[in-house]
Amino acid sequence: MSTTAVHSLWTTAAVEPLNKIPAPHIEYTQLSPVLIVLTAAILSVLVEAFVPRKGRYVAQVFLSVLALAAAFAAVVGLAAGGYGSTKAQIAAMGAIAVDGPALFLQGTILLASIVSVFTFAERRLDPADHGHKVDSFAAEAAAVPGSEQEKAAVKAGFTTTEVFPLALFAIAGMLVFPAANDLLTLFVALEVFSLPLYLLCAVARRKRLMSQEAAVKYFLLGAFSSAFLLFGIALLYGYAGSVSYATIARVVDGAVVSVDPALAGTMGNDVLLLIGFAMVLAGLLFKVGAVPFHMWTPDVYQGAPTPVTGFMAAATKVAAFGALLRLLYVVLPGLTWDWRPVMWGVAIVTMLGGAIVAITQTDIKRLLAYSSIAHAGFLLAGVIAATPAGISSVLFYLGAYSFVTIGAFAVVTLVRDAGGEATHLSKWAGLGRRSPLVAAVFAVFLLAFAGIPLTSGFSGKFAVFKAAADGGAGALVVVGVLSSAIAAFFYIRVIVLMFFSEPKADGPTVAVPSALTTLTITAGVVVTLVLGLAPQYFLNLANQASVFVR
Amino acid sequence: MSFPLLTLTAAVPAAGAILTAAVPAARRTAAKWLALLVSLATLVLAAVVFVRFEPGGDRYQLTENHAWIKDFGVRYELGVDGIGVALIALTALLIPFIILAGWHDADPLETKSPRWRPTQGFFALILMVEAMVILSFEATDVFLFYVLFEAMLIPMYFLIGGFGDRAHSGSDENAAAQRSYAAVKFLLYNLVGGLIMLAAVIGLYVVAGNFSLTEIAAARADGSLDMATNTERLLFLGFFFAFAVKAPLWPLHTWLPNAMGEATAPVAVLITAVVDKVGTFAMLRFCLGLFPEASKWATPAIIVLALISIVYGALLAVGQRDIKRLVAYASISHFGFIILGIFAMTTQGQSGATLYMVNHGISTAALMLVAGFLISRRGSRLIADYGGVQKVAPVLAGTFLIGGLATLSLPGLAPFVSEFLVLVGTYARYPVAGIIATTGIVLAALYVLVLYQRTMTGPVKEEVRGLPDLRVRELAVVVPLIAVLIFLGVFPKPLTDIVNPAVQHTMSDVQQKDPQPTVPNVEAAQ
Amino acid sequence: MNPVNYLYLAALLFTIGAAGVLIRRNAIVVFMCVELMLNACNLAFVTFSRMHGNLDGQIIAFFTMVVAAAEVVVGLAIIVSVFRARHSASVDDASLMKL
Amino acid sequence: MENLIALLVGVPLLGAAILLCGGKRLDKSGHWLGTLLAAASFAIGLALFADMLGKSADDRAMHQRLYTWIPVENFQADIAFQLDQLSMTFVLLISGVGTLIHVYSIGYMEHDERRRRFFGYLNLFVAAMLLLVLADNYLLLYFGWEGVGLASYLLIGFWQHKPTAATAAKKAFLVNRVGDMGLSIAIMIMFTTFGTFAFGPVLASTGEASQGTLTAIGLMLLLAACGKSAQVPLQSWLGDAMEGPTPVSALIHAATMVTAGVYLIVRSADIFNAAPDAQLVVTVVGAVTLLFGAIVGCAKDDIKKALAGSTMSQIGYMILAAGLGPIGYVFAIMHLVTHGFFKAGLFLGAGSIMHGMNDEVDMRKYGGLRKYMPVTFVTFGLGYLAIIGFPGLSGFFSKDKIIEAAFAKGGTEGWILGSVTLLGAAITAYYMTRVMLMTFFGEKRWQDDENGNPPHPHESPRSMTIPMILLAVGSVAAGAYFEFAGFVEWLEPVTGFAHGHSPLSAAAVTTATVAVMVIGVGLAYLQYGRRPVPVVAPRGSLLTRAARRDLLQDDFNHAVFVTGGTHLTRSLVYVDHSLVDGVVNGTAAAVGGLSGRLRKLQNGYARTYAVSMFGGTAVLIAATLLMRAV
Repeated sequence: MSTTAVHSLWTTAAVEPLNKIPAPHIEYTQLSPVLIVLTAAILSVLVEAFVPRKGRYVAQVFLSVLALAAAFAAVVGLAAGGYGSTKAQIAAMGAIAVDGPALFLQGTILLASIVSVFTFAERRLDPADHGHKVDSFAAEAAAVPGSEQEKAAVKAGFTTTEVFPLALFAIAGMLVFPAANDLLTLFVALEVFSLPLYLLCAVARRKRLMSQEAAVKYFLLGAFSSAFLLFGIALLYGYAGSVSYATIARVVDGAVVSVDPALAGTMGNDVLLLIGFAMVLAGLLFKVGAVPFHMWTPDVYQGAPTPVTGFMAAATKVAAFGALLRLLYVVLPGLTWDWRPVMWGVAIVTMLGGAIVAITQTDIKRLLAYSSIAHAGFLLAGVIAATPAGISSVLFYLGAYSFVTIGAFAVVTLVRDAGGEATHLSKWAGLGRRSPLVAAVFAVFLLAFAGIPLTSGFSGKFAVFKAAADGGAGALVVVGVLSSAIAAFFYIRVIVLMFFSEPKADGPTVAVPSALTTLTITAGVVVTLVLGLAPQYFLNLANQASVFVR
Repeated sequence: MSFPLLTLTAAVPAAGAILTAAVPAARRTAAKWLALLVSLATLVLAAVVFVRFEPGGDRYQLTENHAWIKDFGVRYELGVDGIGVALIALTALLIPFIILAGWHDADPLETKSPRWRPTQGFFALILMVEAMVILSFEATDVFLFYVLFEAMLIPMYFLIGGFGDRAHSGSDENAAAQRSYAAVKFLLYNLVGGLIMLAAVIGLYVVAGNFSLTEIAAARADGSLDMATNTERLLFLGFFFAFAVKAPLWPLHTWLPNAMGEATAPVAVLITAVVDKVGTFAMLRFCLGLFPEASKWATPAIIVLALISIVYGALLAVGQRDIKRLVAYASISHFGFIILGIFAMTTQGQSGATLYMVNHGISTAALMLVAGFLISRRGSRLIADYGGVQKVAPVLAGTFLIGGLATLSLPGLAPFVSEFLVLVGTYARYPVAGIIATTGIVLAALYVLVLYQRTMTGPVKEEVRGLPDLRVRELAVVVPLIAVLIFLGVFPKPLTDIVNPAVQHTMSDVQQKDPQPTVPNVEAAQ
Repeated sequence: MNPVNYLYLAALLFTIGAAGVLIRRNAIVVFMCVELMLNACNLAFVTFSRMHGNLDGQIIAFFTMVVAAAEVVVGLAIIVSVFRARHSASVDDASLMKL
Repeated sequence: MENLIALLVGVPLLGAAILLCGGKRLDKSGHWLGTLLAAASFAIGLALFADMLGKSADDRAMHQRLYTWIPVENFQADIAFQLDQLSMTFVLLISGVGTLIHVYSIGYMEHDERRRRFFGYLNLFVAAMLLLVLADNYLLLYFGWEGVGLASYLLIGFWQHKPTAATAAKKAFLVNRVGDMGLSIAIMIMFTTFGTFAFGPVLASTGEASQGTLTAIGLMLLLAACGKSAQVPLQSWLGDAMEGPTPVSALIHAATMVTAGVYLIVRSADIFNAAPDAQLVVTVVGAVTLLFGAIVGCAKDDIKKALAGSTMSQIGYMILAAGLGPIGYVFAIMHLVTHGFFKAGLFLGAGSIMHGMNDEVDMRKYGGLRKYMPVTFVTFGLGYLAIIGFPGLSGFFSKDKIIEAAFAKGGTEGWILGSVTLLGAAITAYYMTRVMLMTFFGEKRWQDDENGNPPHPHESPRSMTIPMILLAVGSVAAGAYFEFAGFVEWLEPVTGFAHGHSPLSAAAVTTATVAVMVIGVGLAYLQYGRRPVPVVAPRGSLLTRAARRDLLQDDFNHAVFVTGGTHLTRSLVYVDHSLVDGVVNGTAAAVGGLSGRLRKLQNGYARTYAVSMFGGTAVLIAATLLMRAV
């Protein structure tokens, strides 16, 4: 989508015949990860269309995992090929950057997606219904909850295998999001991964009303925020006369001096710039889930099917922070002194707000939602550092965090009672007595969230705080430390509940998952501990990947 | 790189912990024996360290140094000085007795679920704590130390909250509630302390660029690294706060009585005799070692707090109605002495403080474990529920008395040596403080003797009648401890010999000299 | 006339839309308000495009329309299913999850 | 020969170890073993004594250094002994009397099933006491000092099942601890001043230290002495200490331990000589205690408590003498030794009386016992004569010298002190006569014990009488012996000696002493010999009542320290719970409350969320513009 091409067309049209339009030049190899996933997504739509119902599940899972793995392989290949560092470049005629951060984040997203897809595909947790295996998704999302139609669908053993193509589209969008190198691409990518997520939120099998409510809220607020984003883009466009990061950056730096007097009102008008920037920022902070743009998070996390929640919590955050980093470091480095104080404020309220409100939560999924808000705050601290160390620390943190989150939500899917997942904290009492292993695993994740040493959570937090302190944001570190002290309280509360309180008679049972979820959880634990004990290798990766191409 | 002896001292218990945890539910006794053997093996290793260490040699010996997290400037850097050796010895010495004393503490009352294995967990956790504590005594890398300092909270937390004292007043739910309250209080206090320290650790990195104690000290010495006064003070406070919570120093002490009261006696010993020592040890090694100027700046305030701890702890001990809480407050008083000795900045004070850590560990263990045996017999922690035990179980009473006498630091028992050194060392620089601290010895006598009188003497209470005297296992716990107390009381030289050089180094860290006697004396020299 | 006025109009529309989102209960109306905001953006784009004398803005406007269309699809799907389940399209009714 | 010194301590210590750890199998033989070892240590003492006499007067001091106890830089505490004439005197007294009392206890404790332990404690005490007097530095002395404290604690509380005994034991230890504080502070001052606390260097270099320092040291040592020797204001424990078995009272609370304070002061003679102010305080304390004890002694009906008061007062004499400086040291020690004999004798007598009277201690329930226990009567009587200073008996010589020295102090001080000592002598004669009369003369006032069986007074077994006889001999002869065998010359090399110049002639003093003694006896006879003694104590004068209550000293302590302390601790417990802990819990609660309130914002209405987003964006824009503006 080369706007510049079109532009040249417009300006030269008078003298040159139209058939001289140069075809846009696309670097397919560099874009292969995205292309692979998109192709897979389209294919899986076709699967939905043509493969008979019985075969779909297997086909979809196979296709998705295969595609994601292939895409990941492609990312690794590109990174190995030096596209992350030396050969970093801007592909697709300025639309997409292929550089260290992009590849690192895409890799992270893909890995997270793979394990998430495993949880999507889990069908062992609930007892078979009418002899049909069931997963976490409604038999027929369109059917009214509790209606005859739904019953029929259940009896017929329908399953919403559409979640796979939806997920694939979302993933494709997420892959583009952090790599987007012009605001339009940014916007489109945002929508591409948001819309499928809205739908994914709506298709829970149990508690469908809540699921739909979550979808509505997410959708309306999401659309609202993307409207802000878009208006911000418009203003920035008005400011710089282009949406490409490079151009805007140049204008911001004052590199472009030849201002057409006719445009004096707009071109290079800082008010446009600042307002536009603020609105774009608002859009991104919404996705990140930063206070005060966080309020959708708890409701959506609670209502959405837990596998989807895990997927959102991990992948969306990665993608959104990637985009945020690129925006701040590539487009607005000249504006650092304008955005830093603002971000300081956001980071502080986010850290504290998330931690404080979490204390009084009674639902495990909401609790994790608030914890994710607090973590967004910590990440922002790293973003604010405005140094390469800051970038790499954020990258590392995202990697570490996403696996902990997915693992944690995967564990949540296991604890079930008659009404599906037993997410109310009181139900978790004495879990440690009934099934020590699961409880222990969940405890590990909680400790990682709390940032206890020897877990990935600590390495990440340390990296981020270190970067922040280095970048002169010592005060942020202190606030961060305080809020993690507060946060520690509610993670510990859950541990107390699981291990030190007597099991309830009507307590939930812990379902024995299939290899898929087991794999997810194991991956989560392994990554958590490895990144906690020996993070150096991954820190190196993050360091190498910490340079944006301009 | 030579043979990694120090790593081994920590690796053995760590491995042992994992193995113990892996023992199947039915084979409970096997797990116990395994844990005991592992702890004994650790003791042997500690003994080897003790022997291999040359008092006259380098400051840090048996060093190991491997890259760990380059990005954070973190290295896996180990090394022991005399102080570390002494405390490693203490830890390794106490753990077997703690395990032995807690032999039945974690036997499940009824089998909750086939996969629920409290016993294995209990002993595994104890070994895990041992591993972390020992390693933290060996770490010469600030970050490595911090990691252990924080990480050891988790097993401790489970030990406190998961295996409460079965002798409690009130219903089980109530007890469970109090227990988890104590555990959470313990964790939060120490976690907050630790997090504040984390901020300081990061600050240190920003200032110094690495975490190696030796390198930073060297850099400060040759002036290549000089901290701004305020920076140094802030960092010092960050570190000191964490250590003061752990130690614990008034007014950050309130978690200790809860924790020690609710935990089983062996765990209580583990807390006060072993884990808390990390705090005081760290003051000596990190606060003084990294921030000499700031330490001197803060000394007056800290000495005041220490004095308050001494008197306040003792007075509250007198006021307690619960045996274990009484011992806890007594410990607070003793930690006051230790901190006083450290910040007196004299050789006697600091050597005394180090010995004090060791001796207090052993004496408290003796007292607390016997108290635990008594409590487990009668099923109550309230002093008022006892009386005339001495007539029923003379040996128990006798050992209890010896433990008590050690606590009030009677000459001839180890604590006297350290306490007197601390007092002398303090007096030499701060006479008033020295004198105030001396009142502690009267108060100590008060709470110990009151406790002994109320529980052991007088007419035999009805419920106490027929309590069995100490069993073989219990004697095996108490007798060696008492033997050590007496030995170190009359012949502390082996300890002082390794501690003194280390203290010399610390003194040179803070560029302090002992105040010289006002009357120069010829005979004093020899 | 001065193209800047179109910008003011765009801002006005955007604000109206935002206000609508904030005050209207009916999910459909709320959604329409969002669309209004998007179109305000389009107006802004086109205006700027005109002022800068390049086409980018107009191109973007097309993209926006497409995206908006996609949003409509998804949005209506969700809203309708909610309406069928609850027999009400009021966003305020959908408040099972709170606190 | 030197190497035997350690054995003096080692032998009884070994005995204690064996007896206390030995277990039941030693119950049969334990007491013999204990006695044997005590005797052995006495024998060693004699051997060393003989050896010492062999040497010339000024190189009689022997030293033995075992090893370095606590080496930290210039803080070097040795386990090292010093045996000079002063120590030797004590060694013989302690081990000698100690042995006798071991023997006595064999009979006295016959029916106690914990006799083995009792002997273990006795041995422990002897060992500690010997350590105290043999130490060659103050820290080791402190070791022994606390050691005897422990032994006394164990022995006073030997009958632990009696709450009174347990309390008395605790009280004794605590009060002593207060004194110990003094000793340890003294040591600290010494260390900071002289860099050492070994007798030799410290005492040698007192000249260089400042007056203030020396006074401080002196007063601190005095505090310690007051604790151990039951001097005002730390005397309150001694009376209660009588809860212990009588041999204990005899050994610890009459003959040996309580005199440790005197030893400490005499040992530190050089310090006190150089610190007159301290000395003055010493004499004052001595004088006050002297009267205090005597007055208390007059009022007590409990025979042991009466004797305890007497002990206090006698030690008052010694302290006073020690406070007089070189003119008094020797006599302090001399009186100490003689007192050791007769007071031990008296206590053992009292013990044997109780033995015969179902452990009745109230003298008002005695009377006319001389016929029933002749030996006791005679030995007790001799002790009595000795203590009141009957001419020719040991008490006469030692006390007379002290009174003389007191006058010799010179000036008003001299007159005051002298008259106080004289007064003391009179009162002593009075209360001892009272004891004598109430116990052995007059009509029987016996009463059945609580089990209703009437007392059958009888002479005690030989194991008890023999020690009494020996001690009686001592109380008769010791004084004269010292007088003529040259006790002064014996001690002079250690303590130094100066002839005081009394304003009164020696003869005059002696006459006065005898005179007041006669008066005292006479008064007592008039009051108790002539008319019958009421079984129930009459209400008595205000002073009497006060004296019965130890001159209200205890009530004062109780009111101030016990009650006050209890309130203090109670309030502190409250503070700790509500303030120190409350702050933290309060913070937690505050955060929780804040959380609860913020949570309300999450009200489930999408439009509210939209508002917050809208507001957020507005703030962002405003902030960004503001940043640029400023």
